[in-house]
Amino acid sequence: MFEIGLSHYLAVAAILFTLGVMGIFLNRKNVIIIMMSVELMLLAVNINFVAFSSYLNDLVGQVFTMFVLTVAAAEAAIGLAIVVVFFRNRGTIAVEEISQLKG
Amino acid sequence: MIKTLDLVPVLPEIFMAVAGLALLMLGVFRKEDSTKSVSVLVILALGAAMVLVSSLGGERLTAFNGLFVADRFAGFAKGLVLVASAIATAMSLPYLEREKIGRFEYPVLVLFATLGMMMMISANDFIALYLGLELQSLALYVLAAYNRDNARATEAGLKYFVLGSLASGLLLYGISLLYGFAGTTSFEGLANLFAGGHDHPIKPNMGIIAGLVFVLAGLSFKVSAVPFHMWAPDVYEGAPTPVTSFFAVAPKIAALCLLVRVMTGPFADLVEQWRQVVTFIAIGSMFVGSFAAVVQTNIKRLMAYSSIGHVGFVLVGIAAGSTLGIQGVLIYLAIYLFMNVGAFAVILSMRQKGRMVEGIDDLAGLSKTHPMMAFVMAVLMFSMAGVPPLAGFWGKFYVFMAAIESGLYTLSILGVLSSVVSTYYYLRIVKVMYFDEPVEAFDKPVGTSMTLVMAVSTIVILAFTLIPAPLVTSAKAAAQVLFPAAG
Amino acid sequence: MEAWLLEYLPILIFLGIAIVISAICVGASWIVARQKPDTEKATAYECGFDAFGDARSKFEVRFYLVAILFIIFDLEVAFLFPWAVALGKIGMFGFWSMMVFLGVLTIGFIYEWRKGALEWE
Amino acid sequence: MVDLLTGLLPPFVWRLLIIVLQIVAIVLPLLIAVAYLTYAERKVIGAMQLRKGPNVVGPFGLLQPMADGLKLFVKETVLPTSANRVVFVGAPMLTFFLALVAWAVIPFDKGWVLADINVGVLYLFAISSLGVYGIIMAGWASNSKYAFLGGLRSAAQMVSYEVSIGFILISVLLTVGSLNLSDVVTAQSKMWFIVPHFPLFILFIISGLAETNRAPFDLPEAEAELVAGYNVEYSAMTFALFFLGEYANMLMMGAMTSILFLGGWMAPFGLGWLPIPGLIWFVLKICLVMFVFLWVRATFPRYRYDQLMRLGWKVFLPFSLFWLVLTASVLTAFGWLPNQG
Amino acid sequence: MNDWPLLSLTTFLPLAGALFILTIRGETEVVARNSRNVALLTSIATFVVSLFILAKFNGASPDFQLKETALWFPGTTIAYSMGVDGISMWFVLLSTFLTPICILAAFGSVEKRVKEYMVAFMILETMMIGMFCALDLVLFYIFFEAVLIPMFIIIGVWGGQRRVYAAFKFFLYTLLGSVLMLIAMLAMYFDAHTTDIPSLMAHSFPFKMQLWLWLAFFASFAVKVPMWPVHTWLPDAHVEAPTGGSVILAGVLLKMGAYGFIRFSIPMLPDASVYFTPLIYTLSIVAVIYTSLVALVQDDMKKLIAYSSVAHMGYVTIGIFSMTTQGVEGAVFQMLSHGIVASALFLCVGVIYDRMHTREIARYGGLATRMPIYAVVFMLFTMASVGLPGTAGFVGEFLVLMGVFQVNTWVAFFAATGLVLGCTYMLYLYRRVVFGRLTREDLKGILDMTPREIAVFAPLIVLTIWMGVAPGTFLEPMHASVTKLISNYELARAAHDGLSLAAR
Repeated sequence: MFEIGLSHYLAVAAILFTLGVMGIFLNRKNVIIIMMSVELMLLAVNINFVAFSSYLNDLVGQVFTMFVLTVAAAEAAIGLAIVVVFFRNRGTIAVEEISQLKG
Repeated sequence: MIKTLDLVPVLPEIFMAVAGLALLMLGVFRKEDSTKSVSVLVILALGAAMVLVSSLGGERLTAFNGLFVADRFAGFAKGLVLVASAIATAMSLPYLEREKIGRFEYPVLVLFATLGMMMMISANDFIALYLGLELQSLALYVLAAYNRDNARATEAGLKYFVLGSLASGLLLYGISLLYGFAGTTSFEGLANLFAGGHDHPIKPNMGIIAGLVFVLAGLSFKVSAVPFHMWAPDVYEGAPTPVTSFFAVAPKIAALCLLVRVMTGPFADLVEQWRQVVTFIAIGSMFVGSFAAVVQTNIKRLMAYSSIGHVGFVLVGIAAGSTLGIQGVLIYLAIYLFMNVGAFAVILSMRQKGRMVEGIDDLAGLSKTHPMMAFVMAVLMFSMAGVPPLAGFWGKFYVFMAAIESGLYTLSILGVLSSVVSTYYYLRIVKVMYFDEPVEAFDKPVGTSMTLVMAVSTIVILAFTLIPAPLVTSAKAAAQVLFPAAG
Repeated sequence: MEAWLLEYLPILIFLGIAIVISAICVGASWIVARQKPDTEKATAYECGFDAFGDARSKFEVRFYLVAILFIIFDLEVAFLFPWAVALGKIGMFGFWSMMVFLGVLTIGFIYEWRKGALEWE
Repeated sequence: MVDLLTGLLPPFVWRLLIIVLQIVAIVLPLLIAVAYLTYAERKVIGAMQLRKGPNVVGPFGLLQPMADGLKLFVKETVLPTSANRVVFVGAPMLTFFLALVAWAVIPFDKGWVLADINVGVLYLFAISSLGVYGIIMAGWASNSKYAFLGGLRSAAQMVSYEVSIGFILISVLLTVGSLNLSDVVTAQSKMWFIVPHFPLFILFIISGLAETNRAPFDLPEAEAELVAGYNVEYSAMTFALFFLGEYANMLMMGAMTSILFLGGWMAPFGLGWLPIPGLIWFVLKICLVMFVFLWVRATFPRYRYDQLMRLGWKVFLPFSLFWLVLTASVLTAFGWLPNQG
Repeated sequence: MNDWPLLSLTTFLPLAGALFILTIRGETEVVARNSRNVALLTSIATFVVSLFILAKFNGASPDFQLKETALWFPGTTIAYSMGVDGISMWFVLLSTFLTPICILAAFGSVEKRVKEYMVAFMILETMMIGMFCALDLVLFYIFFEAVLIPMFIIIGVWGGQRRVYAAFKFFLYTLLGSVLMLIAMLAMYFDAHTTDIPSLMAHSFPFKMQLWLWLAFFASFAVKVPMWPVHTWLPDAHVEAPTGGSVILAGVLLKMGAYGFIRFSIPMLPDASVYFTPLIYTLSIVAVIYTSLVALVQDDMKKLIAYSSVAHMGYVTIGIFSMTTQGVEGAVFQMLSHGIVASALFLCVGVIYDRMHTREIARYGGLATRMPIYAVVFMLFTMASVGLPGTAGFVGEFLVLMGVFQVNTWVAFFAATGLVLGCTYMLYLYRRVVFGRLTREDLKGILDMTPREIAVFAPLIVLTIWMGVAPGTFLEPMHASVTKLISNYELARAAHDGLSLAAR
């Protein structure tokens, strides 16, 4: 039977992470997608932590995952709030519109 | 399993957390507008925390099973951060009241952000590091978008949030790799693994190097070092000015101190591996900070590039990776603190007919209309440019001294050359103030807190050259903690 | 494959079967029933009027607020799960740690309450 | 014979076969139960309102659910032109799918459980959380104002009560010390949790009503305001799947209530000596809870939305949090915590 | 006054004056008058105090004298360490002597923001004096760089049309050079583990390192001297600066570079100095001849004098690197005399600029008829600049030529050519401005020098003639120091030659 090892988890995490980073930089449509990309990155990190934790027989990785989860939630909450106020001011959340400040 | 819980080293943090929560409650239960009283209380709380930090003495204490460490270095850095936050809060109050965006959450958020910074500074494990960093960042995201009815401020908040979370992601990914390949997240554990004295020192393999690079990239984002600096100008420009003045100082100091601790703690023995990266980042930051600032017309944007440049210089000290280098970093940061709060006090006083102005050209002829303000700004600008005998010179002097000691000649030469370029735009401000004809005078009165901040920062900048010993010795003592082997 | 993973095998199979069942339900009906759509039928219902505007436009910000609150509190629950199971082992230290945590959350909750975040109208 | 069979197939495949059979043994009765729950609902409410309820199709109208199902099956599946088709069809499938898979960890009797995983409670909690997605997807994909608003309302309502359900679960878990549902049941061998956690039981039932969008919390499909809520655009089998999923969820709530508070498969009132299998007791308890659900529907008027949200956030959440702290304090103080070590 | 920290007193007295001026408040007119007076009094007092240095100085000793040391930066050897030898003492005196003159000269010409002007000038004086007294590398650097700030302000605020450009160019050019010097200083610190200048003089650096260090120092000093081709900031700065600024620039600031060569490059990096002497010679010769030619075609008086300064400083560098007693003494003497004479020339330009508000040579002519006193004074300094025997200019140039002739005849030859060119452009200038017929209408009303202006020039005239007639007064005290410099250098050079012989 096909054995799933550490490297597979790491590969999945790396792919997800790359997707997340790409999502942030290549996405030209919607800020929400950017926020989802961020979450995807954190998810990749969590996969890494849990996989390592299991591999190393060490709980720290899972503890870290819990913290990352919590912080990710708080981050999402704040991000959502910021997106809402942005939307109220500008009436859009399209990425191209975030350009009032040049740079 | 759980050892005796010694909370003494965490006392300042605990105090701040309790104070923050209490003030939150106070603010929300007070019927009338409580911005002013909460602000004052926050400043008092920061002062009290400072007293607690200093009462810990210089001994190295750990708490939470070694996740948290309080030592001289932490004490020094926390002192800087607390001073910066207190000054920023004091400077914000008149602005908030004037712009009618005063809500008591503002000082409380500053307090929580400061608490996060203190946790960062004292982190002795990547978990603690991450939590401190995020506590700080989350509060800062909100602060950036604090003026919620202003399109630019919310855009700044959004940008800061997106790029900040990206940075957190990079950092975390790096941490996860380090954890996986080294098997621990504790700074001491990692340091032991890489140390030569260990029985089987781990050879840094690709995973660890990759993790290190990711961690560095994440932290570079937080300190706005090149190539991860692009958020800084936009956020500095868009955020409300008092927020910018806070951003420019306290978080930067905290993040740089964190970077110092990470680089000299767990990775002390991998210095050969990270030095090149840090050198590259330092050179990039110094040059981008210098060249990009030349064409700016908005003074807040200019300050952003200026701070990017300063970060580059601080990184020179980190790249040196020696006691002298860290001493230099701390001295630099202390001076940077006063230069920046002073400059922002001037920027916050830039009002014409009740409206805030941000153009560099609005400073024209300031030496005639507000001679003292112009003098302060000139002193600060020359200091930032690193012209002796002002304090800014000594910051640069120490970091370059450390770089030379470590044999980083190319870095030093490029660094001083970029500092010449940066001088150009600092001089430009002096030129606008002194050589140009006055446009419209700024509103009076400037305000007591602003005047006070300007006066204090100018005096510090001028007096440092006369009495350098207190800062220099305490910075040295703080730096030595990080190099126990060197004694 | 490790033994404990095998316990999840039935769930995996169940997932597969459940997907198949739901697909069959829709698919079979699709094939069996007569499909004769026309414009009136396929327009979104709007009390007999022609639909105007995009349905997915602005909606009340309170829904966001609820979502944000939910994220925070649900995560809190995620922390509580392992704590609840292990409380016997971690003793007083664990107990008080969580009490501090809950205390902080309660303060946040009170803040929200006072700020009117929990009011719907 | 058995040897022949085992010899015929490799053990792994054999095992798979058993699992599939077990699943069928869960799903089929479940679907039938769902069908007759609708029948029971109409009958019970009819009785309470002094009506007869369905009595035409088959004896006592017993074939009515079958007829309803058949009718929906042969109806045309209307796909609104403005809808997002994939999501539109996916939403009811997801709802139904989730309603089914939740049963994978339910212990019907001692050892009668498809997957005796040690994080059963977590699994249930996770699956029930996912339920929101089906509704949000339906509301969004329909691209109709009523559906959208109904979906949002429903989602907000579900997540609001999910928080207090979470706290209730934690309180129970504190008393059990395990996330395994079988352990939860066996922990009640001395005393059902309804006794010490009686307020929680009430809270849980009410939250369950809200979580399953049942009356008096059936706001999302409030005919008068929102036509039919998130499923206004649905017809035929897609609608049927929502319907089935909703009733399966109700049964699920009943099962959870039984497991968490009513001792699961265990016999009540010391009747353990009776030769009645645990499964029967379990089913009876579910029926009891279902009856309460129907009873409530017949009795209470519908809540207003703001009242609903206020109840969730300002009453249930603080109270369940308080109860959690109380439970933890009492257990810690008296040393009654499970797995002490 | 035996135990008084004379050097610190001299250095910081002007700063105290500046602080005092800052406190002056009131009507613009009153403030201006009071600031002027306070500044003048302070600078005169400073000059008087500095005369005590001369009095207490023991000319027979080659050592640093009147030393003061105080701990400064703990953890490093950086200390507040002051002291003068026979060479630097003269520069201190030059600075204290020129400042009151500049301030006096500013009485009529600086009308706006007088208070700030005086403050800037007082700070400038502190920095200049401090730089010449500093016996610590870092302290030296501080003063060396700090000069830029007040000078930047002086040029930028009170300067001419293109003052902003000139101020920036001045600042950035000099800064660019000196930051490299800073790096070199740090490198020296880590090689010698001291920043004490006397100790560093005793330390011998590895040859390879010397080369780099020397180049870094050269980058700074060459800009400051200024040497061709990095002299281009000088004409701009001179032209745009107010008269007082030009005077100090020509009189003192230019000497900083050459002083640096004497203080650092030669004693600390002798081998590299030997190695790079041809470079210095070449650049200096080019400077002398090229800038003289450029000066010939200038139609702006200040620019012409500025270029002449570059040429004169060319002699100075030639003299310093001739490494003979006459050469070095001549160079130092030349610096002093140039300090006096060039300053006086700028003041001369200032006198008529204040009247006509133009520096264009073509706008003048025939001033002798209306301004006889001015013509005489201008004549004296033109002659001194040309190097007429009996004036200050002669002694320096003569000694330099003598010194360099012993070492390299070709260099001496070209330098002498420069002298001839120098005569040409100076006399040409004088002829065009002072002689000829007074044709222009607006010049007909021009008035001769006021008593204040005469008072400004009087000490300069006295000194110019004194230096020309009795150069011994100035050469005696520096002799011991110069001899020590040369002997140390010879030792090092011998060692180096031996080394290179051995290498062969």
